[in-house]
Amino acid sequence: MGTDFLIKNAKEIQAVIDNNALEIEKLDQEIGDGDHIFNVQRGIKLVIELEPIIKHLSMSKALNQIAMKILSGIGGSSGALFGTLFMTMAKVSNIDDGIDYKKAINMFANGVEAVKQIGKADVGEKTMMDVLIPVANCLKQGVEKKKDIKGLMREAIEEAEKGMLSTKNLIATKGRASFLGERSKGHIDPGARSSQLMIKTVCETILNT
Amino acid sequence: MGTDFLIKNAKEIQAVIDNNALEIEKLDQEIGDGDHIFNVQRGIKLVIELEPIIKHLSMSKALNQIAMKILSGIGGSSGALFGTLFMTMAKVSNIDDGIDYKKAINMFANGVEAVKQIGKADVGEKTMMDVLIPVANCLKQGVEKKKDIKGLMREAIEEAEKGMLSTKNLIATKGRASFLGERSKGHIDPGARSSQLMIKTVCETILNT
Amino acid sequence: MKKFINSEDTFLKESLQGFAAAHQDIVTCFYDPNFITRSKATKVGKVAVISGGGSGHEPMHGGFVGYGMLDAACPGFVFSSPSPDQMIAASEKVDNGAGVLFIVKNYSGDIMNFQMSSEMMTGASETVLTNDDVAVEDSSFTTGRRGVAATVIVEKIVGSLAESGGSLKECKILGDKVNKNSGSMGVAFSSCTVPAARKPTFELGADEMEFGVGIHGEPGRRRDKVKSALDITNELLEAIIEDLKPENNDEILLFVNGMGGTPLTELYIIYDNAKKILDNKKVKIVRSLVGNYCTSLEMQGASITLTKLDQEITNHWDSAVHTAAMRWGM
Amino acid sequence: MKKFINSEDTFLKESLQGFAAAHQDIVTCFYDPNFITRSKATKVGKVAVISGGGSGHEPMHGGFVGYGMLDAACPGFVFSSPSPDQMIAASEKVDNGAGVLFIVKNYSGDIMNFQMSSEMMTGASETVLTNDDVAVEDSSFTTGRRGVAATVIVEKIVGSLAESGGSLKECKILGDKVNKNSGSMGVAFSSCTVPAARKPTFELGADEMEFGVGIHGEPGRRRDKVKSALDITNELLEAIIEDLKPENNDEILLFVNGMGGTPLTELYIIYDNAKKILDNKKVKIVRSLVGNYCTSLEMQGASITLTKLDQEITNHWDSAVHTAAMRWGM
Ligand SMILES: Nc1ncnc2c1ncn2[C@@H]1O[C@H](COP(=O)(O)OP(=O)(O)O)[C@@H](O)[C@H]1O
Ligand SMILES: Nc1ncnc2c1ncn2[C@@H]1O[C@H](COP(=O)(O)OP(=O)(O)O)[C@@H](O)[C@H]1O
Ligand SMILES: [Mg+2]
Ligand SMILES: [Mg+2]
Ligand SMILES: [Mg+2]
Ligand SMILES: [Mg+2]
Repeated sequence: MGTDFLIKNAKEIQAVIDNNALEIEKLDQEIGDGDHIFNVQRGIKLVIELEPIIKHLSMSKALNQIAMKILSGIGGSSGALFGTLFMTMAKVSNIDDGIDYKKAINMFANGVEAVKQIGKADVGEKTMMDVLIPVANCLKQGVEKKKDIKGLMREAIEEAEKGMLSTKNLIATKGRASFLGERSKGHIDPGARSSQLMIKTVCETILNT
Repeated sequence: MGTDFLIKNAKEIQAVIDNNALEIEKLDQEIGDGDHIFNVQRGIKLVIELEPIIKHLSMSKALNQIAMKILSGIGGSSGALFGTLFMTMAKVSNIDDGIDYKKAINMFANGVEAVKQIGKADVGEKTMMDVLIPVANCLKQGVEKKKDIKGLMREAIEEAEKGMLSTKNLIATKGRASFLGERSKGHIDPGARSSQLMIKTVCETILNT
Repeated sequence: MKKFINSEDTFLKESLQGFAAAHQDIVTCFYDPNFITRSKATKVGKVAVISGGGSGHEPMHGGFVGYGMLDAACPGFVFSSPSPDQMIAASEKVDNGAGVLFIVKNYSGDIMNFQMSSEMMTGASETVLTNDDVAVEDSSFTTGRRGVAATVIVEKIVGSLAESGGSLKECKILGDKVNKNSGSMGVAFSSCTVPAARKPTFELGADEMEFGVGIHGEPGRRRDKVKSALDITNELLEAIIEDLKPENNDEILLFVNGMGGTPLTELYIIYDNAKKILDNKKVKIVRSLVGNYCTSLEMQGASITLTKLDQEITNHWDSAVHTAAMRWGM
Repeated sequence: MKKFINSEDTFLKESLQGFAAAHQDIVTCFYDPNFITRSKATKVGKVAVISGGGSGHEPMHGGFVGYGMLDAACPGFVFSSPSPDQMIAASEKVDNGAGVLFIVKNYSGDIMNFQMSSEMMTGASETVLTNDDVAVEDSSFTTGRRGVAATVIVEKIVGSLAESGGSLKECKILGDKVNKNSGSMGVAFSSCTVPAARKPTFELGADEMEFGVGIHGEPGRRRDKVKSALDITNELLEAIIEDLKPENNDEILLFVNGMGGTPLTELYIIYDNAKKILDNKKVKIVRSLVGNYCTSLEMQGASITLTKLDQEITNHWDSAVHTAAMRWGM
C-alpha cells in the first residue's frame, strides 16, 4: 500500500461525494450551516492536487502533507476533525517500512481515537463519530479475530451505514446541530453521511483489488 | 361659499382619491418614488381633521390653516405645491366678504400661478401643471366671457381630463420623473392624475348644487 | 413586508426617539416639527449647517449631526422632502448669528420646500444643491441630476469649514466646489419597501439589476442582467470618469456606499476592484470611505462616488468629526 | 444569488484586499494563511488579543483590529472556522512577549481549530470562549450556547485592558466576566446566502420569522409569524433577562445589532422599544451601541445584547478605540 493508494482513493471519493453533493448540502442546511459539502469538496480537491508532490514521498510524509492541507485548506469542524485523523495516522510507527492491512487498520483506529479526543464526542451524540467509532471497533476486532479482509471490508461498510443511519433519530449534543436540541431529531448528520461514503468507497476499492 | 364648502369637498375628494388609490400609487411607482398617493391621502386626512377648528373661521384664515397643514403635514413636492396653492388663494383680497364664482376662480388662478412659480414648470413638462394651468386658463376665460357656471364646470372637467391624459406621452423635464428622460414616456403623471380627480370632484359638487 | 415596525404612522417618530436615546451625548431630537440638533450648543458666530431630506437614507442626515459636520438635520417622511416648518424651527434653534447654510439634494420637492423655508426665514441663508448622480443627464431645462451619496462628502467638508470659522459665503462656495468635484452612480439588486406602501417599490427578475438606480428606488439608466463585481464596478466608474474627467495623477476620494442591504464584504470587493481600475488609469486614491452612509431602506445595491481632492478639501476631510455615524479625531 | 462577486473562490481574498486598502492606516492583511494585523506595531510587553472565526459576520472581526481592541483577526471561509495555521502565523506576528489571548465564539469547529493552534504554539496563550446566545439551552453535556454579538463587547473590553497593560491572566478573567455578564438573542426575517451555496441557507414564508436564529442562519427556538417590533423586542428581552437576571437599578449596556440587511431606522425602533421596556423594569441603560457589528451576510434581522456593567467594564468601554468599524476618543 503506497501513496498511489491514497491518491486513487481520493479520486474515487471525489466522484462519490460529488454524486451525493446535493444530499449532503441539504443535510447541513437542515441542522447546521450548510457548508459541510463545500468543506469536504474543497478538502478532497486540495488532496488530489497534492499528487505531484506526495507521489514521491514516504507514507508518513505524504500523510502529514495531506493532514496539513486538510487542516489549513478546509477550516471549520471538518478541517480540524479530518486533519487530526490524517495527522495521527502518520504518527503510527514504522509505516514507511510498508503497510499491511493490520497496520492500516491500526493507523485508522489511532486516528479515530485522536478525533474523538479533539472533538470530545462519543457514539450517540449525532456526529461523524457515530460512523467512525463503530467502524474502527469493527476493524480492530476483525484484525484481532484474524478475519478475512474482504469479509471485514463488507462488515465495515455495513457498520458505517448503520452508524450513519442511527444519527437520524438522535438528538445532537455536539457540533452545530446541538444548538437545535430536540429539533435536530429526524435528520441524518452531514458529517456522518460524508464519512460513511468515504469509508464505503475505500472499503470497496480494497474489495475490488 | 363658506368653509363648509371646503370641508364638504375635502370629504368628497377623500372618497374619490381612495377609490383610485391603487392606480395613483402605481403611477408614482412607475416614474417616481411611489409616495404620491400616501402624501395626498395624508394631506386630505389632515385637512378633514381641521373641521372643528376651521368651521368657525373666516375664509382667509381657514385657507391659511389648510395651507399650513398641507405644507407641514405632507412634505415632498405635493406638500410644497398644494400648500402654495392654498396659501396663495387665501391672499386674494376681500375673500372674507363673501365669495362668488368669479372670485373663487380668481383665487384658483392666482394659486396656480404661484404653484407655477415655485415649481418652475410649465405646460408640457409632465407634471400637475399640465392639468392646473389649462384648467385655470379655461376658467378665467369663461369668467371673462361670462359663461354659464355649470357649462364652465363641465368644460373644466374636460380640460383637466385632457391635460391629465396629455402627460402620458410627454417626456418629463421637471419633477422626479425627469430623471428618467425618455423612459418617462408612456406613463401618466401621478400628480396630474390626482389634481385632475380633485378638480373633477369639486366641479361636480358645484354641478350638483 | 417584513420590518421591525409597530405602525406606519409611528415608524419615523419611534426611530427618531431610539436614535436620540442611543446617541444622547451627540444629538437631541425635537418633534412636531421633527428636527435633530447637536446636544451641545455651538459657539456664537459659527455658520449653522443644516441638511435634510426624506427619511429612509439613514444614517444620512441625522447620523451626521455633531461636531465638525451638521448643526441640524430635518427628516421628512420616508422618501418625502421635509416641510418648511421643520427647516424654520431648526434654523431658529441653531442659527448663531452667522446665518444658515442649507445642504439640499436636487429633487423638486426638496428644492421647493427649502426655498419656501428660506423665504419665510428672517436670518441670512444660503443653499448648496448637490447633484452628483451621473446616471441622469444634466440639463438646465430640466430638474437635472439627482443628489445622492456625495451629499455625505459635502456635509463633511462644509461642516468642517463652518466649524473652523468659515463665513456663510465661504461655506457656500466650498460646498458648491465639492459637489462639482464629485460624481456618483449606483446599482440595485433588489428594491426597497416604503413602510406606507407595504410592498416593494419595483420588481426585479432573479437575474436582473437596475443600473444607475436612484436612492428612492427610481429607475436608472437601464435594466440589465446581473454581472460580475468587476464588470459592474467598471461600468459605474466609466460613467463617473466620463463626467468628472480626472486627469493623470489627480488625487481623489473613493467612496463605496452601500444601499442598506448589501454586506460590507461585498462593498470591499467593489473597493478592491475599483482600486485596480483606478490604479490602471493613474487616478490616485488618497482618501477612502466604505460603508452604508446614504442608503435606500433595505435595498441591496451599492454606489460609487469619486471626489476630486485639493489641499483644502483634503484638510477638511481629515479634520475631527464627532457624529453618530462618522467619527474620527476625537 | 445576486452579490457583488467575481467568483466564489476569490470572494474572501478580494474582500480582504479591499478592506486592507481602504483602511491601510489601521490594518495590514496577510494572505495564505489569511490574517489581519494592525498596521502599526504595538509596544513590547502588551498582551496580544486575537480573534477569528468564519467570514460573513463583517465588520466582526477584522473591523475591530486596531488600537484599543484586537491585535489580529483570522478570517475563515464564509461561516467556517479559520484553520490553525492562520492563528499560528498571526500569533507569531503579533505576540509581543506577553502572550496571546484568543477570543473564540463557542462553536465546535472554532474551538477545535483554536485548541490545535494553542497546542502547536510555543508561546503562552489563553482563550476566552463567548457563549452569549440565550436562544440555546446551556449545558455542560453538550456544545452549549453559541457565541454571538456579545463577542464584540468582549473584544472591546479585553482589548482596552490589554492596551492599558493588563496581564494575560487579567485579560482572560475580564473577558470571561464580560461574557458571563452578557446575554443575546436574535431574530431573522430572511435567510442569508453563502456564496459557495449560491442559494439561501433556509426558506421563510412571507409572514414568518426565525426566532432565536443563529448568526450562520442556524434555526432558532421556533419559526413564528412576524410580529410588531414591540412584541419581538419584548420577547427577545424576556429571554435575555430571564437568563441574565439584572436587578433593580443594575446598569447595563444595550446593544442593538443588525444582521446585515436591516436598515438602521428599524434598529433604532428596536432600541426605542427596548428602552421603554427596560425603563419599566428599572434596568438602567448607561451605554449603547446600535448598528451592524456582528452580521450574517445579507440576512434581514436583528439581535439584542445586554451586558451588565460595573465600573471596570464601563471604563474599558469608554476608553479610546481606533479600528475600521469602531472608533472613538482618537
Ligand atoms: N465535536 C465534534 N466531534 C465530532 N464531530 C463533530 C463535532 N462537531 C461537529 N462534528 C461533525 O462535523 C460536521 C460538520 O462539519 P462542517 O459543516 O464542515 O463544520 P461546521 O459545523 O463548523 O460548519 C457535523 O455534521 C459533525 O459530523
Ligand atoms: N417642479 C414641479 N412643478 C410642478 N409639479 C411638480 C413639480 N415636481 C413634481 N411635481 C408634481 O409632483 C408630483 C409628485 O408628487 P409627490 O410624489 O408627492 O412628491 P415627490 O416627487 O417629492 O415624491 C408629480 O407627479 C408632479 O405632478
Ligand atoms: Mg457546517
Ligand atoms: Mg413621489
Ligand atoms: Mg417623495
Ligand atoms: Mg461552518
